[in-house]
Amino acid sequence: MNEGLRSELSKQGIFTTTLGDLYNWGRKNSVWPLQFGLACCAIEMIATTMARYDLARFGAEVFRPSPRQADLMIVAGTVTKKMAPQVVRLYNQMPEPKYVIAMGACAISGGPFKQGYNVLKGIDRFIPVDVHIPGCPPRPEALIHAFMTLQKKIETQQLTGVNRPRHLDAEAPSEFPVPKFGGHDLEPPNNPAVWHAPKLVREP
Amino acid sequence: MFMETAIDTPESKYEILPKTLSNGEMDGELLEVAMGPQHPSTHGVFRMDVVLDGEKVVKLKPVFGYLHRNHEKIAENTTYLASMPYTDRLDYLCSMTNNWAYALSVEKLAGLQPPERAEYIRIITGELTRLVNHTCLVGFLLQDMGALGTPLMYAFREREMILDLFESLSGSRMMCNYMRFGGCRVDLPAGWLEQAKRAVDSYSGFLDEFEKLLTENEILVARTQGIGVLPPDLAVNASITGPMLRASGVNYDIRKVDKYGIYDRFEFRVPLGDHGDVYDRYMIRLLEMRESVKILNQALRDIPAGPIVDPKAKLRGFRPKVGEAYGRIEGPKGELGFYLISDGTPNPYRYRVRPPSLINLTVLEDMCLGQDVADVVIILGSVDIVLGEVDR
Amino acid sequence: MIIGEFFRGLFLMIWRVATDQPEAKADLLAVFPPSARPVISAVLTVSPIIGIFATLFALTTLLERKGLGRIQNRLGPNRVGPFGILQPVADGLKMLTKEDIIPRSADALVHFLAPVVLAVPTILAFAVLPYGRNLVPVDMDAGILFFFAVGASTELAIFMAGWSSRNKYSLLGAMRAIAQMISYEIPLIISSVSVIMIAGSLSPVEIIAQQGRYLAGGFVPHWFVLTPWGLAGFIMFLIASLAESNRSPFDIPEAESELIAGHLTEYSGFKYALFFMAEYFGMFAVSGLAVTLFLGGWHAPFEFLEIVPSYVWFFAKLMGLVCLFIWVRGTVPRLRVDQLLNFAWKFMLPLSLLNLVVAAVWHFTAAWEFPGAGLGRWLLGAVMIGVPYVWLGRALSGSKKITQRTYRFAD
Amino acid sequence: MVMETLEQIKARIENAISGAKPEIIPNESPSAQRSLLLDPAHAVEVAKFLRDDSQLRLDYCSNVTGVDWLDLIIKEKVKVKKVVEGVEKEVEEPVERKRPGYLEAVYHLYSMALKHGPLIIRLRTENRADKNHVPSLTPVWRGAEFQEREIYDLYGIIFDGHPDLRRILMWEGFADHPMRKDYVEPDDYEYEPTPHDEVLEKTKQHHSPEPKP
Repeated sequence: MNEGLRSELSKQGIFTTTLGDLYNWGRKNSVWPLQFGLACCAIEMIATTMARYDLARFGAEVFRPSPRQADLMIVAGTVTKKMAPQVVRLYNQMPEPKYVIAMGACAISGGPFKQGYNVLKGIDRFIPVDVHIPGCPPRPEALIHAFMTLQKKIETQQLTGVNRPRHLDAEAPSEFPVPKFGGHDLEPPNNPAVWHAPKLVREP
Repeated sequence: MFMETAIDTPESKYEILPKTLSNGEMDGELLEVAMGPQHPSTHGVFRMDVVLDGEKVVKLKPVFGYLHRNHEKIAENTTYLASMPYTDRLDYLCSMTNNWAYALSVEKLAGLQPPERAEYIRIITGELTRLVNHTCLVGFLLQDMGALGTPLMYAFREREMILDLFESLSGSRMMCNYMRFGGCRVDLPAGWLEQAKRAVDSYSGFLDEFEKLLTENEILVARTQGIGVLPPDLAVNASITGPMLRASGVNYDIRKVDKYGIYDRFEFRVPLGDHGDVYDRYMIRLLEMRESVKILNQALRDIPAGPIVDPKAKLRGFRPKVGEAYGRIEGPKGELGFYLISDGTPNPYRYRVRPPSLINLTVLEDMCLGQDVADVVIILGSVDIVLGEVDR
Repeated sequence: MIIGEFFRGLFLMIWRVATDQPEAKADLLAVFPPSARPVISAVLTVSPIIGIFATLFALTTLLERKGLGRIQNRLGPNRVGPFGILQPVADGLKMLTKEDIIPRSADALVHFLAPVVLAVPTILAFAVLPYGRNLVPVDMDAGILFFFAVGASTELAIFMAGWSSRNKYSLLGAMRAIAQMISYEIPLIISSVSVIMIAGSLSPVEIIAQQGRYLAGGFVPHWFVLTPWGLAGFIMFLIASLAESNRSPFDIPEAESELIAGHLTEYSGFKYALFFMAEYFGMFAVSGLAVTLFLGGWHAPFEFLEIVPSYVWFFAKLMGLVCLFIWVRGTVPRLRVDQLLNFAWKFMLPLSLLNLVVAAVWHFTAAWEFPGAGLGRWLLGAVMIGVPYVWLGRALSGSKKITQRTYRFAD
Repeated sequence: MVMETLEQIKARIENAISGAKPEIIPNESPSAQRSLLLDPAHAVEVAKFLRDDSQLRLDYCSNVTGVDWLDLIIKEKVKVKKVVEGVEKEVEEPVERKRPGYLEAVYHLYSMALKHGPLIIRLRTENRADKNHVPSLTPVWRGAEFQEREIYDLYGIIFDGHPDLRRILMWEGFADHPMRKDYVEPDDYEYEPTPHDEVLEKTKQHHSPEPKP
């Protein structure tokens, strides 16, 4: 059914939907986050669920303490090298479909603590991230915006074809290797399947 | 037995320990549980390796470092002023007092004296921070006790009002980066004092409401009284500070002892507990909030006009003389100190944070032994830790 | 022809149900051959029950989230459909399509069976509740006994879940659940025994029939909750049923801040949804029983309101109790395991046994005929249960040295 | 209450504990917080004395920290007698003296009973490599427990007599002591948006410059 026919029908009071749209609608409106905070941003994440900002309006106040029941991991704060394996493991323990929001500068890139010897320079070195929120820490409104961005992303996903989401692609991995503690650094320091160093373009 | 093989978490030490009777025979098994680093009640990324006999705790070892983000190393590689925003992120619930402690230490090191108005602003923002911290702590404590968010929601509602004040003052809700060596960054915006007065005036009403909801709740009383008792001599020897120390009955408040800033001008009392259990720690914080409201009322009444920065202080090329200084304040969580060694360069040679949260955890095992798992959670909650400060 | 008969029967059935008439299914069943009638009859009975309670479950989750939101002065879900009414649908869709994980080291069979074993008895318990005048799925003489018998098997399911997950938190949760549910089963049953004694019947229909009279010109219903033993029994029944359905402040088996999610820690997707549903179904069932035993079942509060269809009253009372549960959940912190068990064995059990004596006294003083006898009976019962309540409460809290404290101040 | 001066305390320590040789470390900065250097052999005894002495009662060990002092080359001019052109003369000559590096543990002591302080005591190791032992003061003040563990973790000072000396912040199996001044970080600067000199050098090792068309 094409878009024109569908809008014509809806004008007549007949709503049509496809199974895929229904699936996306269900996923989009019931994103339960994992109750998981790392650092400063976690407080703003909590503030987002509180009375003034009320993430519950989107049906997302069901913070699940167990990764098995969660859909969304909000990586809120600095991921240290000591914590990174646990973060990856938690991600692996979540059932598909699962999403990741990297909240705050630290989770994106190490942020202000980038120079630290124990700071992972961005969680996207190990797991795929759906939405990045800049800020240190981002305001609750920014988290809500990221949440809505994620909803939009889910809504527009094609369930078949090359652009289908990762969890519907049998080839794509659902679990990612957990890094090990080495003598000086994590081993490996990043997951090359997920992340590669950006190209350095600098004026001479 | 069915628990012998480990779950696929190589890092956690899931193992069965033999439990021996007095005659040396094996009797049952002890259960070792790693609570954390991701656990709803550990207030961040903190791990407790707990050995349980049934539900009773027989051993508890805290494991730190999951948020060790090298604050001290970074600070030693940058200028004095550039560390100021990092101090915000130490104890991320109370950035103002962190700023204050750092500014105080540098002022000691460099011999600066903030002007009167700046001292007043520091006291106002510092006490507001104490209100924020204690309110949130009580909310989190009740959350740990299973009150499903309602007290926390009320606490955060009040927190937002104070955060509005901080935001209009410094431009940021949580990470204020407001104080400077020898004063404060900007002067109060127009109308700020009136807004602050309104917030402070409504706060006693909120505290009454909060106490009505909680303090005499029978379940709260039954869950907290006699739990996690900390005797005063152990508290002193283990360098416990802040409300936790005073709940054990030791009269030591740095605002009174050091009289830093201009605290000697204000009239306030230091509440002391007699039992040193979770209930006392909870009550001491509530009483401290009432005293803070008193201080705030006096400060908001008396604040003079004038400059806000010491004219001697300079932002560029700030190089303190060779030497060292240790400055400390009574932070909401306890003694927050900064130890600085200067070698005459723009960067500190040694920069050290004395974290109250970490040191208050020294006695965690002592308080938890013999208690239930459910008690461990609220004892930890009553210690009041923020992992940013514990691990730095 | 047959189709016409079928629709006529269907229409008559709906009409009779809606207007409280007996033998609602008769015309519809007559369409079918006699050999098929028992099966068709069962389907006709079961499907509305499951449908209605599933809808009620969805609405209650929304009501709970909205209600908790209002208690915590925020809005609650409001983006999906008008007023967020479609939120449970979205949640359900997502749960159904979520990946189902069985941990590598778990006992796969038991892990799979546990939610089924939990869901079946909670639905079975609905069979004996009278939902309205002439609306009882199975009119069993020993209905109450059946209810408690099937209700008891939920403990097994929870233990299966906790044990098979091979997770330490799950195991601790399961242990707690067993201790808690077995302890509270006893006051739950004993507090309903007083009703059975007075009514002299184990049949829910008979118990409701005995509460169908009105006093004082139709303005005071003859509900058991309005007697001293009934009131005490009702309160104890409510407390015990909170514990039975693992609701706050007795949500110890799945204590979020202590045991992650207790026995549910390793469950994901649809199995988790089943657990979730069974928990709510259990709450409905036990509230339904409370309505039946103490609140006069489907009878209206005032005689002139009996014209309103009876099932409306039943579900109104049921939802009232559910709202009470939500209110409690939003207000109080959680108890500790030992306190919970102490409360069950040292406080609830003696009081509920004593309540039996009070009920017996009530029964034997029915023959009193001096002026003010009714009030005298009432006061006698109230004193008999009230004085031990106060005494026991003091004695127990006194032993724990819980005191009012004063604080010193240093200047 | 005002504490005794550092000189008085030093004299009393020397009186009370034979063989203890505390040394006053000056501090020229406006804070004027001078400190007392203790010799490791008597440190625990001195610490007990400081804690239990009725006039000091330093029962509260507030802050314990490590400091890393690198090898230092001190340039100074020394007058030497030299035969210059047959005449013995006194000539100033630049001499480079090498002060070997050491690690230091600094304790800030206060008194909760008498409400005074701080008294700062320091313990030094002999060098930064192998002779890095100092006695632990945790048996005297339990508050030092985690902080000494932290110093062990980050600086590599070994505290003899510490009840539970393990790494606290870094993971078990981590090889380095990252707060030392000569610690080299693992090189994972793949890119850096703000070009610091040092970082630019590092990035050059990873990236060849873009080929010019």
